[in-house]
Amino acid sequence: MGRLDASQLAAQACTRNGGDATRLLQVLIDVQEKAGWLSAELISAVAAELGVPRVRVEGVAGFYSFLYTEPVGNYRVLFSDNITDRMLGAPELMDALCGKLWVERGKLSEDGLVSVDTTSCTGMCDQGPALLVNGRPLTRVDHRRVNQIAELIRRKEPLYAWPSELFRVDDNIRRRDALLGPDQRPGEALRAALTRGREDWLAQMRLSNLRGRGGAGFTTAVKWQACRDAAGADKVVVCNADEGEPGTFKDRVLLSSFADQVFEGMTLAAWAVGAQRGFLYLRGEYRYLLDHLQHVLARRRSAGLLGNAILGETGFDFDIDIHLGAGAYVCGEETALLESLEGKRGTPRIRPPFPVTHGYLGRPTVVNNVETLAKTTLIALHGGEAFAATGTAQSTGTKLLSISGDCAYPGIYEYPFGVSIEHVLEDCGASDVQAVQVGGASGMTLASYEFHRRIAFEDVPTAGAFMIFDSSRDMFEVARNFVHFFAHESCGFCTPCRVGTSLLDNYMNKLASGYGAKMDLADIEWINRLLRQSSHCGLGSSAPNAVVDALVKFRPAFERHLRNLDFEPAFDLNAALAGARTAAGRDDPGAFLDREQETTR
Amino acid sequence: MSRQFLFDGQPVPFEDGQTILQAAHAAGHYIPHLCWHPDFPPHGSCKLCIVKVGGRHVSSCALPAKEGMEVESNTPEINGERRALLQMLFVEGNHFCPSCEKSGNCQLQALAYDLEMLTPRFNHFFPDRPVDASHRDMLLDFNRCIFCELCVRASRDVDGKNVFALTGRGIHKHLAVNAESGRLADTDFAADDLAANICPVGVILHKRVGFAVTIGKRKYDAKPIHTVALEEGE
Amino acid sequence: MSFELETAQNRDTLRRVAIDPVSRVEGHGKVTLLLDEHDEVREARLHIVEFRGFEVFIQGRPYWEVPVMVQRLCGICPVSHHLAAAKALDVAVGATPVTASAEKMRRLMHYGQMLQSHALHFFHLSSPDLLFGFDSEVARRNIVGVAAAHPEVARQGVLLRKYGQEVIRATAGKKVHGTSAVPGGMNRHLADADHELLSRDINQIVDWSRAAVELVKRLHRADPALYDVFGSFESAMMSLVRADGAMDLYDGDLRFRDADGKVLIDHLCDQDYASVICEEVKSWSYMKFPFMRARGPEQGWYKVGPLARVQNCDFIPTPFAEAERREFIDHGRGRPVHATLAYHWARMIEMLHAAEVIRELLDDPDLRSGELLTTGTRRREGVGIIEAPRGTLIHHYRIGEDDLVTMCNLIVSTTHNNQAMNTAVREVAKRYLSGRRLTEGLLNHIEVAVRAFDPCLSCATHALGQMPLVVELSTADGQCVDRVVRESTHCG
Amino acid sequence: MDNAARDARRPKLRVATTSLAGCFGCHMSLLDIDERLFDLVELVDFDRSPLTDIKHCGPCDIGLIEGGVCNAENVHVLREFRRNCKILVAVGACSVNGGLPAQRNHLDVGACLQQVYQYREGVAGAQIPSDPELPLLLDKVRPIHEVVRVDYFVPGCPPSGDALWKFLTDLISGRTPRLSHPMLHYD
Repeated sequence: MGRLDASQLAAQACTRNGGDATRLLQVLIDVQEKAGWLSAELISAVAAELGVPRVRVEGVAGFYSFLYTEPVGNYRVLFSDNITDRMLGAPELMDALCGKLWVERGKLSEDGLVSVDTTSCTGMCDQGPALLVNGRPLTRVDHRRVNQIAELIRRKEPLYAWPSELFRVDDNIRRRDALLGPDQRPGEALRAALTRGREDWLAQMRLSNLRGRGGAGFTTAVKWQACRDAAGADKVVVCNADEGEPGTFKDRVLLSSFADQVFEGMTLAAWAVGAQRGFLYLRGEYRYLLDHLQHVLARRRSAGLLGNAILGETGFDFDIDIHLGAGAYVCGEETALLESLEGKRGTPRIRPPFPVTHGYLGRPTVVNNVETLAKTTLIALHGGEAFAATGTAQSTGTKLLSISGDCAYPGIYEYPFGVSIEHVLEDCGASDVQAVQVGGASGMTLASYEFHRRIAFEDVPTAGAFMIFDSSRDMFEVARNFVHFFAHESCGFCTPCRVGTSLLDNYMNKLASGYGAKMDLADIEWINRLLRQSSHCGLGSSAPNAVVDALVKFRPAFERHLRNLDFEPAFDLNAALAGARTAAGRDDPGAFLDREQETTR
Repeated sequence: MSRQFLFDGQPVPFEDGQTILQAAHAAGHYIPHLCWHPDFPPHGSCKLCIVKVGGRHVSSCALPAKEGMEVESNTPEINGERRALLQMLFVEGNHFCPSCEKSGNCQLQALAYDLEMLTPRFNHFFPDRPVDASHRDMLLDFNRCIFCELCVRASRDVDGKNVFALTGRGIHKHLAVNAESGRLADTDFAADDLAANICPVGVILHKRVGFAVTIGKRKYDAKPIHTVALEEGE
Repeated sequence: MSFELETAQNRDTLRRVAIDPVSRVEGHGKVTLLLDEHDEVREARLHIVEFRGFEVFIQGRPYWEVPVMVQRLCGICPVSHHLAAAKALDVAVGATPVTASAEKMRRLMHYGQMLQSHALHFFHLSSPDLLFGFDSEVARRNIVGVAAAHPEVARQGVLLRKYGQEVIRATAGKKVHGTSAVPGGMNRHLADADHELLSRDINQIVDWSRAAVELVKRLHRADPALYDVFGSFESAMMSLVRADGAMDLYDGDLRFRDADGKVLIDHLCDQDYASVICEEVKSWSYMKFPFMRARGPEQGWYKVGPLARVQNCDFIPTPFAEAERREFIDHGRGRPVHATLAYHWARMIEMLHAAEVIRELLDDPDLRSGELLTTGTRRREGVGIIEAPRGTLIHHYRIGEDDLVTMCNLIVSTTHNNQAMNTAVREVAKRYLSGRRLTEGLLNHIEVAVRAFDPCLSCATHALGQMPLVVELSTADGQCVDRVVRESTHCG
Repeated sequence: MDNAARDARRPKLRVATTSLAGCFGCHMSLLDIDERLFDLVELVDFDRSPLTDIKHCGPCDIGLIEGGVCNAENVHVLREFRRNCKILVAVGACSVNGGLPAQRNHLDVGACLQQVYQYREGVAGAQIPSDPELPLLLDKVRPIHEVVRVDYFVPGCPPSGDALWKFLTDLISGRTPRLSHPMLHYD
């Protein structure tokens, strides 16, 4: 691309985004959709167009996995690398596809046609193995589909001409309760809340004792009240639809089939706190839902449910904008999400101050999870007390579980809080279960002797992931997958997380290659402790969870990988001689290092 | 009467808005730090300044002091963790102190001495980070970067130039300069910028100065960093 | 002759004997011998088995870092590398000459190193062989044995070295790997306290150095049959020489003499070394083999170091050492002295010279004041040559416009002596080992020869005694049939 | 020594030392203890080390390793030390973190060899040395703790003679060795 073209592309994208530098990430996504990748010229052009330093644009472009600062293929195939996808055969399928396309994993094919690599969980665990092709999810990959994909790519078939069946995404709702059960009419809940008046609406929220469904479980009403009471007029409501936790996909279903409830919940929040501006931050993997969501928003605007004087209430002006993410799990952390919304790198902020007083562009901001917001419609409709009647005392209402892994019926299950693990396992047709990972990579690993425990903030809290592992699974590999995930997703801001997650990843790989030693386990435990205690945000402090749990509950799975009780070298000594062996053209016995000799007394 | 908190058992007075670190330093108690600088808002990335308050680890550079807090800092537990963080910084980059011209004047090194770090302990990453020598007066040796972002902040907030920013993510995070070519020479960076003189380690260097200061006269030769920092208000 | 035993015919049929490791500095070394069925030595090689890649990774570094980096080539003579690099970079920054204060500080540092290194080599490493005999009792053959038998000799050795190290500390900032020489000059003067300390003891040091020369001469006189013959071979010689022909270990032009003492090349400017010297690579050593281009690899090799220097110069510019030099030259009766053990004699003459130079320099006020840095027209290339304790040391750099080094070529002292050491090993093997049953004492003869050159190898490993040695006798197919491991000598 | 009689009854510790990919600067620093050297040999016996002619170290109490691991031979020697020494000590920057030789780690080892032995100007008989007598290079120079378990570390390039003396006398007398300002330095 010439410089002129770059300027034009940049100018158009910036115009579409109102020349607003806080929309930098949106501009870059827009430009890349046209140009394929972000060349140095494009980055310069965008910077010039928005009037921001070029290096800032480069910094943002370099942060997100789905922004490319190197040339990419016409077809970019990314296999979802979550453990559930792997258990369904993703690695083997990826190798097969690479073989058929004559391309090395992670490298652009020589003709520039295609690249094949992995990406973090795409949220299709109930219909995996899944992949993204040019950002579009493709589910239920098997060898037949691999052949089909390879053929389509070789024929250079444009994506829109691919069979739509390939891209079918199912809701797989298996159990419905309060939220997924009855149909709601758009505006119904909002009308009910307006009728109650703002104070009573907040009172109902308090009565409901609704707690955030994103995992942390902070009481929603407290958050809203704080935002409402914060100084400053320009308040903001943000819906966190950056559902990046591996194994979680319930927000995807809500956004697909219950978008009105989600937007209505945002509007309810706006009504409570007095916000005029709303954002839905949609993870890049769910880009395919954008048109649908925009359509729902448009419909709600014309129905008077968004815009000025909503439902005729003078002064209740609120509208919602959708921002796209671009492949960064850390943006699920609310302050990182705000940074990203402002068009920056998704680095978590120092807290205090908290978003309720200093959020988006320094304004008081409420950030709520998709499910939390959708749940508020139930409170508006039926009152806080009714909501609090289900679930447990400390965890009211219902919880959506995204169930995947070794079970007969993966999909979405809505349960009142307090349901036991064994109950859920029975419902989804899981047998011979060795472990359940609740809450995703950052959650808890439960062994069979804990299956009597209950899903609730006071017992087993969860953002919604529920991955099942039967007795054939290697729990070490499960932990390794999560460790790798965190190393890939660490934003790199703070020392312990940036370095610690990569160190952990290296140790786990060392064990996986069969060269672990007891001392490695001690190091792993020490790094875990450091990550938990000194990380800047939840990503780092929860990164070791899976390893810590697995080390306690499935230690033999680790010990199986130990070669030595004492010590093993950090690297493969003999492989380290390969370069010199080739250069000198030697194959005499002295040109090799024997592993066995390393064993110390 | 001014308010106070307990720092390692000693009462430390503080004023409103002061962080734990600021108040502790003002009272003559050093807390190790790398990314914190008295002239800039807290950054909180290096985590060397962690202390324990009520059983929780917090960044003392960022947390406002509160009446009656009990802060643990100079304890074997916290210092052990700080040492481990230093070890992580050492294995992450390429820190060859013996031939580094910043030796003796380097905060990372001085802090490692202070915390009696004898080994980097972990396995080294040995990353490939080529130097940028394109600028007439300045050299960038990225091998030693610890991502404190002091240069980023100084250039943006004081010099008004935005010469630096971080790009990449995770362990691949790195410093970038404000030029399409990626070369420092093509920026408006100047040797008297604050950003050119604030690097706590040996990344941003004035060319052709090298080992101008002889051993014995360097900043941390005679006194350890906890003494120097308190004396000079750093 | 010198290549006679380099590569045997029918190598597969010969028995291999390895002396491994010989030593290790700038590479670990080992000697391998191939013997035929009559125990005749058919091949003898000194292999240098380490490669540390300095020449490669220095490229891409800023030039001002180089004098500090290159010291890590060698912990025994770091000052040589420090100064050779600084001198090469003086050329590059146009600082020729450097200021008087800078040059004198550097000279003080360099002669301090000459003193410590020569003392170390003679007293700590070689004196046990020379005082007790090559195949004397192993347990006694080390500095502790010397301390017991000749306590005053050992004490003086340790204190001579200590003084040299103190000179280095006072001039370089540290005893090992200082930082004071910078391109264009120095970063420090001599502190008053250090001046006082060094001045207090220097007369004693000169006296002990004179005694050391006497000790070597006594050894030579006691057994001329051995000292004049052992490992002797004729070869050309090279060293720096001052413009007026004086010995100068810090600076000068290159002079080559042939084996007969005839000057072959004189007043070769250091910057032009590459027009005369090139290096050969052999498959069996990581160390190259330098030779004079015009004479080819077979004829063009030469030796460096004290034996070459003392005979290559026209005079030594300090009185005691000059007197000793004359006596040494007279010993050759009109012919150059090529005896390998004469290295020790020449080395002690140089140590005395170094002590005398230090005494003169300490009186010079320039050490304690005056400009330390200068600059001039930048150049893209520079060569620095210095006479290191072990011989001529060449540092050659090219520097890009961005101040980064683009090319680095180093020819270290021990490399110049590579062929000479191999030749000495072969001479000794042929004369003392061939056809005899190998014993520890016989094998020590090979080490004694290697050690005489004071390759960085030996001074390191043998810092306090004998080099560790194992000899394995193998059949042609590599089966170990015999194994000689030296007995441990427990000290104290 | 004052307590010579008592010390004589106590069995001496056995100490072995070696240098891998180092410059021997650390051994030089050990010699910088100067006259204290004669005190040291009253306290310890030297096994494989520059003090003796032992090639393979036998059972020892303390092993001091200078230098990083750059080739196959270094690996063999290091393993031998680990097998035989109760306490293994990394002495100096190279053994602690690879030291300056590790600056080649971002380069391809084959390319390094080619550059020095094949493409350098003024080289005759250009070839990469390939004799089986020569140990092969590792792709990277490693600190010794990445190859064997290490018990103590004494950083410095080199550690000063005083630091080594302090370390050894602490160790010999049973104290946990401790180096602090100004004995602790990395350059």
